[in-house]
Amino acid sequence: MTAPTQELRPSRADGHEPAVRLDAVSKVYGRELLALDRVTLSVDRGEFVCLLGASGCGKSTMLNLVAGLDHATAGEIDTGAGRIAMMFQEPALFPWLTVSANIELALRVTSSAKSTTRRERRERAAELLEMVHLGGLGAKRPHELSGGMRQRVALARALAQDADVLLMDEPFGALDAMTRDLLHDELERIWRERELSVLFVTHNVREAVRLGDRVVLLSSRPGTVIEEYPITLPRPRRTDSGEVAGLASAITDRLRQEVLRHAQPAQRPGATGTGK
Amino acid sequence: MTAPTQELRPSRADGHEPAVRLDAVSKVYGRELLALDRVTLSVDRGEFVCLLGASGCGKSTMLNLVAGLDHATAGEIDTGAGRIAMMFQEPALFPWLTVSANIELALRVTSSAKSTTRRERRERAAELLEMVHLGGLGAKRPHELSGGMRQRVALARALAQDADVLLMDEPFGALDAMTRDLLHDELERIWRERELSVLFVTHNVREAVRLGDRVVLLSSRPGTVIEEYPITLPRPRRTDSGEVAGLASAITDRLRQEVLRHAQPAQRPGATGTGK
Amino acid sequence: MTADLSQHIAGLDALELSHRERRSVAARIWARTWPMFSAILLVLAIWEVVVLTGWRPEYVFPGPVTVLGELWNRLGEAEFYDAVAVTIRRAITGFAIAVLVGLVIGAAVSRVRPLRAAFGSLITGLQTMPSIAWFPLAILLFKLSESAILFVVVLGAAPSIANGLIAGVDYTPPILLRAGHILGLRRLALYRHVILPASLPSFLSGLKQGWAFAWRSLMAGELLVIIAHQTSIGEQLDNARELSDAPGLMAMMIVILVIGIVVDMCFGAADNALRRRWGLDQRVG
Amino acid sequence: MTADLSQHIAGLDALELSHRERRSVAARIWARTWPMFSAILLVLAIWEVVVLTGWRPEYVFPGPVTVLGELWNRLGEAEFYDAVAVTIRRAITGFAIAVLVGLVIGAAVSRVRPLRAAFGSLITGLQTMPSIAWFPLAILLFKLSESAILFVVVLGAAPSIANGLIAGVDYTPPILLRAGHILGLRRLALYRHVILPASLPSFLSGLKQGWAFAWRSLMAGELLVIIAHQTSIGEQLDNARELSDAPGLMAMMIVILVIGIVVDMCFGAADNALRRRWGLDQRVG
Amino acid sequence: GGGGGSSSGGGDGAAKTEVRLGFFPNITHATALVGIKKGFFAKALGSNVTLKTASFNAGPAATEAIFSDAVDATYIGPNPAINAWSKSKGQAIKIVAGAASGGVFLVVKDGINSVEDLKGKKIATPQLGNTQDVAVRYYLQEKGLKTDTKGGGDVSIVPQDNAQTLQTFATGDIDGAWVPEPFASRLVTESKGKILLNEADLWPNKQFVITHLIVRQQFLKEHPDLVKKLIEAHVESNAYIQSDPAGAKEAINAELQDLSGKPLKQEVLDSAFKNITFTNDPIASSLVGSADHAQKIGLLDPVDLNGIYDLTILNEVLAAKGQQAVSDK
Ligand SMILES: Nc1ncnc2c1ncn2[C@@H]1O[C@H](COP(=O)(O)OP(=O)(O)OP(=O)(O)O)[C@@H](O)[C@H]1O
Ligand SMILES: Nc1ncnc2c1ncn2[C@@H]1O[C@H](COP(=O)(O)OP(=O)(O)OP(=O)(O)O)[C@@H](O)[C@H]1O
Ligand SMILES: [Mg+2]
Ligand SMILES: [Mg+2]
Repeated sequence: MTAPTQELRPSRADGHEPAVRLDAVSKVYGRELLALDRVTLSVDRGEFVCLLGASGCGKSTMLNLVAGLDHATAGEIDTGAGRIAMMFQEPALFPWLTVSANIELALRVTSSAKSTTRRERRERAAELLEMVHLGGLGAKRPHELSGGMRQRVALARALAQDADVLLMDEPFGALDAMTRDLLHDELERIWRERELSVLFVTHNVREAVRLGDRVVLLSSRPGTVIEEYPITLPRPRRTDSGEVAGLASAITDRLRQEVLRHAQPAQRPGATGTGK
Repeated sequence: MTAPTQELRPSRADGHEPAVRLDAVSKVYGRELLALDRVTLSVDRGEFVCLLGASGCGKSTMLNLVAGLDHATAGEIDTGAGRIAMMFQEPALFPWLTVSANIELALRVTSSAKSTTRRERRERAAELLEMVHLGGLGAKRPHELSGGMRQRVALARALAQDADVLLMDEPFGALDAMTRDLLHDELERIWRERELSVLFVTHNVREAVRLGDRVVLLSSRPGTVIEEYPITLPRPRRTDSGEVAGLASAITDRLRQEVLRHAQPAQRPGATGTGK
Repeated sequence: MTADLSQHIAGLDALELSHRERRSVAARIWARTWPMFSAILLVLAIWEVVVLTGWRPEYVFPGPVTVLGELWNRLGEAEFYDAVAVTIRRAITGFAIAVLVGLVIGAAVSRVRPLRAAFGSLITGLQTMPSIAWFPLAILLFKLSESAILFVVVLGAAPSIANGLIAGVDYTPPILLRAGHILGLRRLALYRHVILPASLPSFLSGLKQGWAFAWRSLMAGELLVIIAHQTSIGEQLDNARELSDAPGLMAMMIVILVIGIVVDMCFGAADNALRRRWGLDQRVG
Repeated sequence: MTADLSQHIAGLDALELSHRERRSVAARIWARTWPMFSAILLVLAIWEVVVLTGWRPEYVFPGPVTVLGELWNRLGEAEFYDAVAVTIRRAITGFAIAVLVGLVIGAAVSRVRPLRAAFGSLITGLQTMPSIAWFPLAILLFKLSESAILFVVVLGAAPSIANGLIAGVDYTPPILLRAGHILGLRRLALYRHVILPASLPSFLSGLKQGWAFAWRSLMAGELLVIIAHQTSIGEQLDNARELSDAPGLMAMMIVILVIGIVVDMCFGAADNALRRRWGLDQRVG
Repeated sequence: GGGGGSSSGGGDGAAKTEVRLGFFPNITHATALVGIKKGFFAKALGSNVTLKTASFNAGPAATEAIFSDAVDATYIGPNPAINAWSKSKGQAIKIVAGAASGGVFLVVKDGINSVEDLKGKKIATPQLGNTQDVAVRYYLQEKGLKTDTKGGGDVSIVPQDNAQTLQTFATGDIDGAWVPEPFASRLVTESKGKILLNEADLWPNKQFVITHLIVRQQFLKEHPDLVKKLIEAHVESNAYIQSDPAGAKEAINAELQDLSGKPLKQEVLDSAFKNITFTNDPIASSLVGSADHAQKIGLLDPVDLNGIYDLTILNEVLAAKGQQAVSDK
């Protein structure tokens, strides 16, 4: 089931331009913290790629680079002409706007929606809120919501953008299993309908297998791609199905090795995992 | 395996005072949002209670009430004389302090540690950082850490407080499965050693079963206790063991019912889940 | 369930909310005003005691009775209200212009890097320039007109407002900037939808400081020229001083204080509204 | 792995970091100063052009050459340096006292609710009081001494500093307050370890505004008392105006501007350090 | 050279319809106060020209206004006039008439009975380098007492604003003051000061200028007719003050009440009024003498006051009224 990167890549680069392409991308923070080390990865159009990796291995960094929020220290990133939407690891809602207004702002900027009226936007925002099971809470302010509710608003806002590429950083981390399942279905539906390209960071291996066309494993600091798993299970998949569980446990094992390799030095005081 | 609240309670109230006791506690936000509805719950000394519930059902609210950060609208809360430590849903680190200083501040305030010197505190902070696998990162500032790393610093800070009652709000939400496993072990060890009473909020049912002496299920808005499961599996338990998985799936089913009950109205526009 | 719920809340209401409600009608106003009243009484008492000790002769340091009497006299004169009206009109006009100028300058300087390097520090430099230094230029540009006074007021207040905005921009949480950037907001749109609202608290405190600068500059500026028998607070204050009219001076100081306090309360109300909306009013315990 | 890593970073260094490094020695200073130099040149050029058009006679609106010549003359006189030294000493002393007073008042008012209700708005009220209104009181209290000047300066600056602190306290994120509370920090300790550092940005901007107030009050206050053998910037500025000495006035204005700019740069450096430490300097794109 | 400025904004040019006149709300400016209150200026200018008045609280603002073409003429003290003349190198203004003389006193507190007693005392003056400041320093120098511009020497000279002088004298922070009316009278009546010296005693004929009327040179050149009308009103006003002191005092207080909301106390007004002579003679000798003194004690760079006066119109007006001509020497 595990297939090394080399074998996989050629089969994907067969003709059409990928939606996102990272070519030997490295990122150094400050003077000496190497967060990403020559990462090469591409996401095809309409592909759903899940990113797995230990805490602090550089997943968020990678998403920031792809989104153009930060500059790579070396290497090249190409996102073509597609519009990019992103869900941050934190909800990052605007505290001065109501929940609905947060989403409306995204709708307003979206070029295709420029001509929409205010009322249309409000209705669309209400629909999106219904979709994330927050119907009727549009008038609340972000601080009046629970952690998971905020995360769902952020999801609604990202979906409101109507982008071609969707970057998601642990979007369902603060949700209970059931709400998560429901949102998996919604996300999959939208991904299909809109033919989105998705780069999806998660710590939940089952979630990755449930959603992804491909699961990419990053090593710990510095982050590099160590493994890619194409997921060929037929959709719709269920998180609690045996196949998903099986595949997930195989990936988990590989991940476990990786995390352990990194976690080891921490037991010995003095030897640190940073590039010092 | 499921046991209704009534049967369980008497067996627990047999003589000694609980560490935390909530008696018919209700919480109304603003004018009409009933977040908690007559919640009655107690955590014995040295007990590890896990709290499960849908997103937005009032778990964080409950922890805030217990911690004395907010006032209950009705009902009584008794936390005895024990010191309370809390890990918030967000890391809530002080951005102006280094990682180490954040932890040292907690050490400094702890009464038993009043007489410690600065150097001792620094060493202790370094130990705690090692424990959460962040050895050598003490000099960093919070904004230089990844989401999961910040969460672990918050954990270290909470543990540094040396409290009798530990309230944890999704403490491992942003961590990969492996790091999470390692930290489960650490937490269990410390809980035993210090005879902590823990109230632990999570969305990961397995995690709850892995760690808890008892798992409490909250219904959706308004939050009420709908079920309590004593977990009698022998320790040490393993998250991926069959027994844990079995018990977890039973609890998940019950939770699923509850979440579905709540999620339903959201499909019909107009009917909202708030108390409007 | 919904019915049950609202019933339950109604029950809680009876317990708690309505109690709070009742408090909010009379007692809350009282709770907000008694400290002020007692503070005023305290100050008056101390003042009277100092005067009674005979520390300084009454004509140099008059007691509260004299001063309040003088104030009462002035309150009885139509001229006083003219003065207040003239000064407040000038203050509001000047402040409004200063807000506009400050906003534009602050916006430009905070976001355009070369502008900031070029003029950033100049703003504080201008802020420290005493009003009298501008008088010759004001007269040169605007002759002896109301505009000359406004010029001095704007030069006094605009830097403060710009600085408030710049500080707000500088301390906008990067994550919100990133969120705005991802939403496709750029330049002006980013400014309008993210940076400006995020800077609001700091901008508000800049406005408050700007008001103080505007008012002080106005007090000085009103001495620059007295146009066709138009009296003003600044002029009356200076007259009282020129005439060594201690009770008159103190009466005018009280007037200025009261106006300042009223304005502060307006800013305070705006500030509280803002904090409530942002959820910053949740206090611990 | 560590060796490999540092090697790799060394490779990146060659590509990027060292490049950045090299920039930071000379080019970065240049990048920070050229806009300022061009701004100065631009201003001088516009000024000269306006003068050349003969808009106003030279004795009313002298050109840059005259003014800079006058400045140069003054720079050649020992008296000028005495004046600057005296004024700066007073400014620093007064400001230091004002910071202390402002801190204490701000801390008390921001946390003790009745105090706030009683005196909160008074702070802005005091801020709007023009310096001249305090002169009689200053002299009553301190006679004709340096302390009278400092009194005016402190009364000018302290409210601003207190207001900055109060604004900072009001906008402290509630989650940090809660975190502090949970850590067992109460009252003074909470203040010291959480509220004060969280308010630092706002406090810093209050300090900056306070400096401007202090300086302006000082310029006015220096006319209050002319103490034996001490000349001062405020006095020289006023003398230039009394003597209708336009070049002298403008030269002194330049001196005040330059001092203001230098002070702003100090605040700016503190501000940048703070923002870097807090991670607020990460900009987008 | 006519000021060099273009005739922008202010209404210079052929059809001038308003004259802008400045003055201070001050008893030494009684000529203006009475002239305005009694309508002498308005009457003289006729119905086609309106009078716009501006009151200043100090000399610099008046000078700035003259320089900036914001007023056409203003009443002003000798010092700002000299400054305006010297800073503009004789281009900005002309003195066209005198207004008042005298009314400056050295008031001291009890226990000081002679000049010798001033040693080691603090004496206030209104402003460093102004007429009174120069006068006191020159006087002390003549009497062998040293002073310097920084408050040192045998007698400490403290330049401060007159209002502050009232306060500091009352609280005993200063021992005396060399001040003009009405402050001299106020020090006497309110703070029990006593007059040690009348400055008039130091001048020939006991006359020295305290207020005069200056006009912009350009205005003078372009509208000599209007200047003449102003001077006619000025002369009429002074004549009225001399002929009907009671009515003049009433007018003065009424105008002060209008301007600053507070009239002078009757006793202060009486005493001050008595001490000032309202005269059309600019007493040129005292201006030159004062400048000379200022140069001698190092407070003024050498300045050539030749040409600062243009009294031809005044003398025309006086001649028409059958009065004696005044001299600019
Ligand atoms: N702004 C920054 N400055 C300095 N170092 C940073 C910065 N942001 C991230 N890092 C470092 O880069 C590494 C990768 O961080 P990143 O946030 O990408 O991790 P992550 O994979 O998203 O982890 P997590 O799963 O915990 O969110 C970490 O070691 C972190 O300390
Ligand atoms: N400060 C507040 N003001 C108003 N309503 C609030 C506030 N805090 C929470 N609520 C509401 O109370 C309810 C419970 O919130 P709480 O944060 O306790 O949920 P939670 O169980 O922690 O959810 P999650 O798992 O998503 O964190 C939610 O409906 C939320 O909207
Ligand atoms: Mg991350
Ligand atoms: Mg929560």
